Amino acid sequence: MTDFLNYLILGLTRGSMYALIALGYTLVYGVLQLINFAHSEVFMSGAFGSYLVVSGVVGSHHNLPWYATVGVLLIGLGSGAAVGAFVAWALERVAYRPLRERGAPKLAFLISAIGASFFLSQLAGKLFNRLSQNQFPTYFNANGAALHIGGASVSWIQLIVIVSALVLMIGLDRLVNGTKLGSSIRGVAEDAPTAALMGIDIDKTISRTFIIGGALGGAAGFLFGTAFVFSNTMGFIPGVKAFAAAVLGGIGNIRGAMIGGLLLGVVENLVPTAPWNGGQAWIGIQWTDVVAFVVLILVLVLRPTGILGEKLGRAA
Amino acid sequence: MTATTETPAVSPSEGREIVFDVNHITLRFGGVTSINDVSLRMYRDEILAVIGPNGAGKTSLFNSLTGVYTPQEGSITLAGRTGDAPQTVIGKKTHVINHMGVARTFQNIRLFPALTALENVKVGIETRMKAGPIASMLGLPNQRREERESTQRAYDLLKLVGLVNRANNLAGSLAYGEQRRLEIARALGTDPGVILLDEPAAGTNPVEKRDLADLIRLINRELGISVLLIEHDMKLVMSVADRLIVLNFGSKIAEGLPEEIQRNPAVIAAYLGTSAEEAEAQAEAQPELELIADETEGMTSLAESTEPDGTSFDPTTSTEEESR
Amino acid sequence: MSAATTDTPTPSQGPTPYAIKPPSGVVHNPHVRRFVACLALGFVLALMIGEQEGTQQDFGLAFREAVALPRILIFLGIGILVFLAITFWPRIEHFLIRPGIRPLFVGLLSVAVSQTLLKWSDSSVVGNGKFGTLAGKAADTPQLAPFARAYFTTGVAWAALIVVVVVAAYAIFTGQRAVAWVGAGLAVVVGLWAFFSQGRVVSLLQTPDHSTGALVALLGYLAIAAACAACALRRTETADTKGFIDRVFAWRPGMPLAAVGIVVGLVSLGVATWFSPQNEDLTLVDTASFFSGHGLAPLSQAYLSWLGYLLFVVAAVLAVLGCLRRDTRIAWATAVVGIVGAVLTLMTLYSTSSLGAKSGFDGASGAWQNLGGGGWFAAAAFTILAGAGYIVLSVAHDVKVGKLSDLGSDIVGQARQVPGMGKALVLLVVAAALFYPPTATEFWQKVIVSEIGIYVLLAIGLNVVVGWAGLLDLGFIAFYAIGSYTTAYLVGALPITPPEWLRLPPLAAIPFAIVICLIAGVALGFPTLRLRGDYLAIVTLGFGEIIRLVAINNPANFTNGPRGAFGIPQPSIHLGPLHIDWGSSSLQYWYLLLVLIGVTVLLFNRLEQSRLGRAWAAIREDEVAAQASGVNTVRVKLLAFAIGASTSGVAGVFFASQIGYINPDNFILNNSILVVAYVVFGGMGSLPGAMAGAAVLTWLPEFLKDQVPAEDRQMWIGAVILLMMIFRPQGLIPAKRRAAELHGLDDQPREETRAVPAGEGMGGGR
Amino acid sequence: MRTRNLVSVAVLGLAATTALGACSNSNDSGGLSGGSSSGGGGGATYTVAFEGPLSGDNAQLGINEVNAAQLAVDQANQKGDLGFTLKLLKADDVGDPSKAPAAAAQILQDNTVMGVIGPSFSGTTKAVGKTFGDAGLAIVNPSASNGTLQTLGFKTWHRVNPNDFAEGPAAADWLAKKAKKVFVVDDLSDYGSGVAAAVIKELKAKGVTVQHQGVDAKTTDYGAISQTVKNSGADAVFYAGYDAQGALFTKALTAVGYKGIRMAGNGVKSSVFTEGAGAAGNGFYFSCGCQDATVAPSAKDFTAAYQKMFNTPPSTYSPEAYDATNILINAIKAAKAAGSVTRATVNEQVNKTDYEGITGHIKFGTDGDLAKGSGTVNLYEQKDGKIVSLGDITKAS
Repeated sequence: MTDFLNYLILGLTRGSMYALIALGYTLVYGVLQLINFAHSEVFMSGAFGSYLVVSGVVGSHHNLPWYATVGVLLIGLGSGAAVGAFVAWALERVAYRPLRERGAPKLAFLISAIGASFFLSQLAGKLFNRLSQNQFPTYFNANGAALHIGGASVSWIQLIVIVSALVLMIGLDRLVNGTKLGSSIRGVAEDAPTAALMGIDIDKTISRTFIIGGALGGAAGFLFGTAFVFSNTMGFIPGVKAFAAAVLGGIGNIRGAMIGGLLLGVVENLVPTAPWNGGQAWIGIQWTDVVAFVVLILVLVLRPTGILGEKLGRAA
Repeated sequence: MTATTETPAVSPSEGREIVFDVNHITLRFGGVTSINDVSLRMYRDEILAVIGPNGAGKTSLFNSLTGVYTPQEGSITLAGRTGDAPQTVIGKKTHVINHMGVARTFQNIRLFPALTALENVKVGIETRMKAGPIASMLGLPNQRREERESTQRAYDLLKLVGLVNRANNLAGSLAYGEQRRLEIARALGTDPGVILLDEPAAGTNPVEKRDLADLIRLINRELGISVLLIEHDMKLVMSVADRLIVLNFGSKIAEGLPEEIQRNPAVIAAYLGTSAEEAEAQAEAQPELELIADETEGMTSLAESTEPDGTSFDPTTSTEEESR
Repeated sequence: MSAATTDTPTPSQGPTPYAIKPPSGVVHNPHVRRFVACLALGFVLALMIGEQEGTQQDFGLAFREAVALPRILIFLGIGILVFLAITFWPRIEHFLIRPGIRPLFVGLLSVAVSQTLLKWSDSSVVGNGKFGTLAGKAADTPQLAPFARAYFTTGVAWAALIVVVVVAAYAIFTGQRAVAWVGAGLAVVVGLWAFFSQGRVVSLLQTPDHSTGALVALLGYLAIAAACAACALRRTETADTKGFIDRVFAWRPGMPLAAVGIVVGLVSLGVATWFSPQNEDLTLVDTASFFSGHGLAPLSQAYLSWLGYLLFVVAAVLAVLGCLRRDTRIAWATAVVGIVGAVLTLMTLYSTSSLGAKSGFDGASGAWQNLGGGGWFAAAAFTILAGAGYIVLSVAHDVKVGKLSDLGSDIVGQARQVPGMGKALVLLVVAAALFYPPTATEFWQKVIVSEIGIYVLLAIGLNVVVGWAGLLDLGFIAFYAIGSYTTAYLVGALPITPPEWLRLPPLAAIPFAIVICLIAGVALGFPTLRLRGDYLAIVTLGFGEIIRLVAINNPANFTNGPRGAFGIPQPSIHLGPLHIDWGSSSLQYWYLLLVLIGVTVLLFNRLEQSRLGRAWAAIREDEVAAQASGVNTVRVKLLAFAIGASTSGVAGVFFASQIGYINPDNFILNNSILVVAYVVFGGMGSLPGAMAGAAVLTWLPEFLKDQVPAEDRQMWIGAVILLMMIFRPQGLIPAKRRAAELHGLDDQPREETRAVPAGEGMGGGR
Repeated sequence: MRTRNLVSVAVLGLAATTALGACSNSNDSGGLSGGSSSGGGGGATYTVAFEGPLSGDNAQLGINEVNAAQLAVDQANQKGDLGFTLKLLKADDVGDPSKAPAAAAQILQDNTVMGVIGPSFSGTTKAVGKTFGDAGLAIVNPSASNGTLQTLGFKTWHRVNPNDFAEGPAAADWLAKKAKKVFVVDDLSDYGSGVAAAVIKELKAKGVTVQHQGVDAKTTDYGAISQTVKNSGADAVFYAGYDAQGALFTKALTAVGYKGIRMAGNGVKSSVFTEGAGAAGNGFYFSCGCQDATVAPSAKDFTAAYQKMFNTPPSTYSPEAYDATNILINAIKAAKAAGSVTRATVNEQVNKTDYEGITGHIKFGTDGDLAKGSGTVNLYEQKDGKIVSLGDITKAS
């Protein structure tokens, strides 16, 4: 049981990050019906941006008192979100809007995004470095146990990741379902031409959707960098996984992305390790990605539009 | 007017071959019932029109007949071409039903806009052909023969619908009425025993409507294809249909000869009494009818002037070209 | 800039959802926006250009260097220049539509590129081989002829370019014909000056040279000369390049090809190197005297001394005559003489090189070795001349069957509809594919085989799935892997070896790979075909990853895990009297690959025109309508998957046996994504487009190797892809069926179709 | 229309910038040297080539190596006693076997190249070993460690680093003394799986219970594997992979509170590991068939020179690449002394190498691998953020 909880917590941590990134994919998909392949680089730039800001503001002190740690987290999340939002906004302006104005075929958007993705990730590598591991200074004892649940311990960083992700996701849900901006996003997602006739500014709504998705991705970048390491190529794998998570939940569906992300994280950690199997590994961690993709394919074969179906903002 | 004189009897007992036999079908989407316990029979060689206000379930009925939707209850059997044994339609895929002899057009035109008009028709024709990818890649003789045949037949069909001079234009670049006709040609290409036309006159002008009526009769009388028609334009319906079925809110409310339907109180209620919008639409449609009557004379010569287009086409040219 | 988006919401104006709003307020002032955008452009350029400087210690060093004060101003200045150019475009524009302006621009760009980016020498003495380096050294070399030294003196080359361009531009802008003639003469002189200066350097260095810099410079100057000529001979005051091209191609179909053939032939017979072992650089004349009396086969000796010239002259005269008089008999003769000439050239090349090696002339190393470009150019020239004859014949045939009503009268303003132009381009590409690689350096030969060629084949396969059937496949490389591993298994390079009776040579693995990939394609396709576009994308992506991960995780010790399969033999053919063994020479593989690509293209071209091709287009355009028209969408989609997959499998067989060693790293997700990018970049659904896209994007990183820091290449490629999609989303060579889709169907001119359905729909026109 | 104009303007701008850049091209002095470049006259130029990943995901490893090679070449030129000019040609293969042939062709077409340092990986070596062999060009691997390379019949192949079968079993023997149950984790790479296989084989031979799983090298989340290692109750864990991932792994192991012995091979022993792992890396053991580059006197000079030249300390496989380069340089010198410098004579001289390098004493066996017994495998441990040598692993307690 303890083992099971341990893996579950690991899975939830990973899944929270997938979910945060997946939201970016799903939001953009909702309004444009396009896979924003460059979203992984939004995530990456969030990590770099927050590092620059945090290390600039706080410096490389170690083991700060708790109130300063909270400050660092807020600054990091905020700056990551800001940088992510800016990059996503710029991305929409440069890589999407001109194509939209030309009525380009759908695949052209995908390729444009792939081009932008190469460009951004390598530009970051050129400007900063191409090391596979950059680390945030150890501002606090991230791996110290924060609380214990039934014999399993949750470390501070896990707690922070899960809680921040939850807060951000709840915030997003409120934003989309409870504000004017949210209703215009939903309007565009449902039926853009009609929304335009109702006086919703399509361009602006799309821009803002990118900004919101980018902010979440950037914040996830900060969390990822704090929990693990960051580099100019860090976006690719989490990006693919988050995309898978978004599709798993039903792309274009916000709650679907959250559920898909968490589910994928948990499945990845539980299935290969099989903690219910009495400590006897079932297939081994090298099969993690295979498990993830097989689950994805099975779900899609059984439910071709994902777990929750694909309407933005629709609960189920 | 000659159409009405040949009106078939309504009674099924007369032993006419049944094309579609629909028994008590019900189709639901979530909580919404789109078709509610509808039964109908369609006979060989007749022009049967399905009318009803918007949202009455007409297109859903078409989609159920062609396998796009599967009704939750009831049965549908089909004898597509003359002499076919009746087979169930429920659970069959759209293309299988098409192969059983059912062709259709769509309410909102669904052509392949990036293919030429000729290619659009050929897509329909070629689903009846056999040459596989390997034969195509190697250009085997039977494939070349099929290709020639399909081109020839496509030109013939385009000629039938008056689009020969548009053969090599992209379908998407055709005018609205031309697209409607091209869709019919594509449907005819699949060699159907019955053709389902979903509002073929929507968005067309009076002249085109008249041509369309002629075309529908031609398809029915000359090609011997049964026609199932959804149409809002009452004048068109009344002039071509042998028999009418009226749907409202997913249920059949009337069935009979055109003149019977025109007098049917339930139908009048459905059209005029159920909603103010429908009544308005009716009222607006009225002056249009008069307009048509007025202009018909003058338009005739213009319409006829477009006819000879087909004659300028030289079939030998196309076949040689296609054989290359 | 972000203020621009947070302005007060304005109600949408048009009925179209994505309409662009008219500007309002200061931040919406188009000039302000454009200015900021241009400054941003300059800023990004500043970040992109420069050395890789990031270090582990100093995180932001490169960034600070990039935006350091004097430097950033230059780039911001560029941004401002761009802004000014756009803003004042209407004033400049009417100068820029004058006759000759485009060739002038092309010429200027070519010379500038040749003197900045391209190599002028392959000798290791010249460092990176670029113009600047070469010039620096050449100017200090007293042995060099004075005229050559003068050209390489610092600044002279650039000054000469500027003078030529200024004269030409002056002539074009003012329209003075006399000045234009002066400019043309000047351009030719300077071009030849550059070309022969470099020639002197090459003969001084005595190493074989494959550099293209001087040639490109010469072509650039010739373009400038043509610009001046166009200005001097102009009949209107506005340029009509397209009309000009149409007129040239329509005047006498085949004539442009004949002209190209003659130019290539003259270069080959006159100045190019025919035999260059270690220290020699022999032209055709030299080669003839070099081998005379050494027992060369008589036919080859005759070719070297007189027959070659004779054949060329005959072929050239026949080609010109045939084109001029549109005479099918002369055209037949041209084709025959051209082919005979090409074959004789190849025979001569073989006998000279093998005799040279046998006699050990100056370290000559073997048959087909030590040949300069000359012989290959000659072969290309003969082929092209034969092609001119073929064009005449094919156009005549088209006229006979009524496809073209009359020669030259079918010009409707679109270059591709000019009779014979498409075929002429195809012929040029074929000639280049056949005869360019032998003249390239070993490195480029290898790149052509193991990068460009293989990815062209993969792109052809993926084009079926993505371009024709409209199914987004992000796991395409999986089939490549399956093809490779099938080969590895069948030749016994995996831990689990096949039974003895199944053990096969690599090329015999092709049918097995095709079948297994067909099955894999169907296996992937079947459960997933219900899925729509983007779902299909992630499922195929997952499939690709699963295949790779399974190869890594090595179940049942089948794949040998990450260590891969080593020792896959090189291909060989032993069929009756035919014995071919592929060794380590890239060229051999290139011709094998060319056969594979050629066959695939021919077959697929037919397929696109067949009922299956139309069915694919139908399901891509509207699946429901396709079903209602009786198209069995499942079958058609499965066929697309299977046919695409088997092409990929063939590429896999070739790859495995060419490289001899495979491991799972060859089959990463990134490669799948890249192939999709190649196809879309080239033009989705267009066979030539997909090939061109793959060729350009695989060539580009190798070219960029010498231009930018190696690690930045992917960044530049990303930028190129991005720009391409922004400015030309339909790709390099768009498919006709797709192009229509993109431009918006309502924009299509409602031109009345010609009485006879000419050239458009069917046949080889597209 | 407007956008098309914009493109042309942008292109013009780009062309102008490149032109500007090119005007300032370096004009290094010295004219074109006439005459043949082969044949070994005084003042001739010879080139050693480096083939490895200089871009892409594995670029760091290639840069570590090419820097060392550059240092060796520069030092040789500065000494002034060569009698020829030495150049370094860098060929980038991105670490990808499918790109290695092109890189090899780039090297082969330059006929001043007399030897190759690299390719950096076993995979790339397998892809081009035969090509170089057929051309008679000597190759000296600084980091390809696959234990089967020497058996593949590459005619001109050499290697200065110990292979998996030398390092792995030594580590396994040491572990077998300490632990009854060992968990082996590899990074699913060519290198990692090779090392893991060698270690597992030896451990099993010693009767140790072994569990084995893999984690993709691109993963950053080592939570699950660490939890699994802890749950398995293994006394020791051996990581077969590279430094950056090793650092992440050890941090994750510390986070879940794993207390057993942690060990890895040569691929992990580097400053990247110590910096990445920080305090979590303390107590981590390494087996390495190399001398301690920070302790050995010759290596100290190298470290200082490297630090000075590249502003960063030498890292994984830098010392090996430095030795490999020097072996080639010495071979060219010897060939020149013996009369003629050709690819064949240089290869002969490389075969005869007997060289005291900074990574140890280097002598090649007939198969091109390090001669048996010429390398000792040492044990290292990270203590207080520094890697210190504990001496010969066979004798270490």
